[in-house]
Amino acid sequence: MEKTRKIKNVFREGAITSEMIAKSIAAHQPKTDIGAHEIFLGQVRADQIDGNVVKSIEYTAHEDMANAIFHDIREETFNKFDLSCIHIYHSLGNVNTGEICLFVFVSSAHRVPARKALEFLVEEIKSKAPIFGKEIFEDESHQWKVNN
Amino acid sequence: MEKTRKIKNVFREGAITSEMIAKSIAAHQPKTDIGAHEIFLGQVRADQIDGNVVKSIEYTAHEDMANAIFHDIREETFNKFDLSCIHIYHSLGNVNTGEICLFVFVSSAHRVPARKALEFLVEEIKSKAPIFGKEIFEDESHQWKVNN
Amino acid sequence: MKLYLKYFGLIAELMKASEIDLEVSSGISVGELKSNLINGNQELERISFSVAVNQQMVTDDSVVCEENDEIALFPPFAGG
Amino acid sequence: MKLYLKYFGLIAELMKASEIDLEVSSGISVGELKSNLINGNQELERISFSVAVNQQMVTDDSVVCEENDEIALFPPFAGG
Repeated sequence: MEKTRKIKNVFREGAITSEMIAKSIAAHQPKTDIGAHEIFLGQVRADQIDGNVVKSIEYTAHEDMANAIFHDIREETFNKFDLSCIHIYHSLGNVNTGEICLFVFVSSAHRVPARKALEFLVEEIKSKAPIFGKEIFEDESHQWKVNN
Repeated sequence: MEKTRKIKNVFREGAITSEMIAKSIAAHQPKTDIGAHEIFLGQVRADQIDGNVVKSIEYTAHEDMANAIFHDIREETFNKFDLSCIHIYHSLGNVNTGEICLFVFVSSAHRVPARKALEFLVEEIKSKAPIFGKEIFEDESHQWKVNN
Repeated sequence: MKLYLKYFGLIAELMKASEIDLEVSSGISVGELKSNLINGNQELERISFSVAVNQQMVTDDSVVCEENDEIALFPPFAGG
Repeated sequence: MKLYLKYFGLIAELMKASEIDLEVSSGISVGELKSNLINGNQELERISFSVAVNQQMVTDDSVVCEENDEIALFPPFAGG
């Protein structure tokens, strides 16, 4: 596996905005070999536990290691599927309910590779990236988020 | 199958802009039961045929029938998967290469229903919606697009 | 009786029209109508097209048309 | 020899620290280090945690630590 791509910083402080997503989409207009984009957005849910409602998640990560892992996941995905682009952004710090904490963006000439690559990426990210989420409730108590 | 939702107009004149997509994403922030969005974007490809390059696609449709079919597809998708929202927009008229002609947006509490619903929707739209695309080449000749 | 025909995409191009009123003998089936249209324009024969009657797809050529039906002729779909 | 420990999420909360230098006997394995840490803080026992040595996940407890290794202790991942 040849690694020519640089390790990028996946992390952004705070929520990922719809403006940032729009910018990212618009940046692909000159790439006229693309026929299909698939996007995953993770949004912070106001989960209720015993009447206590989540108001935000505070994300922390082993940033260097996570960026290296994101890089490897990206490289593996490029090798497995016929893609034009992959972009991944994840929040650090506080993200309120209703805001977006994960943005995964895959582009391909055709829809099937884009779809399969997006599924692969999201599952890999959820299982392999050393990222941690502290769910903060409205009464300021907290619990630690666990992926399933 | 109960039909309580109104038939919406899926069609938009010309390309679907990144601003419109951003607006649609931002409109879901108050819905704090959502944990995952999945988005499909169809982009017009500059396909080459015998050295002739596609510069745009001109879309036409049986609009009334297509809107009714989109409605049925949407209802069936809501019945099959546990979703919060479905939004579908398709272009009519001229869409240049690099521009977006189809925007399918699915939201759910969890990622798996959103993913499966998006796949179902896109395949249903491609196979069932009476929409037609005239691929216009740089030399003003044309051919008719066929889905596969 | 009168039928209200709608042509789309490549079919509209071949028929040089997108909408047309057509007088047919009553009791005509979708299959008979298709044959009549192909007889009138041989180019139609080389494309696969589908038919909707009053905005419902029809897969059975023996379906009988009724007065004022909307008959839509579709080339292969190409949405997205 | 000295190890450079990093704690994350719930583990940082339980250990009341996110980074710490730890003196250990040379030749210590990851498994022995984990036992030592659990002995020092019983609450660690009730959570499942994983370990990375120099940013590589380690699944084999018999791996031996070396001077100045970075040892990261991770609670279950929760990205996205």
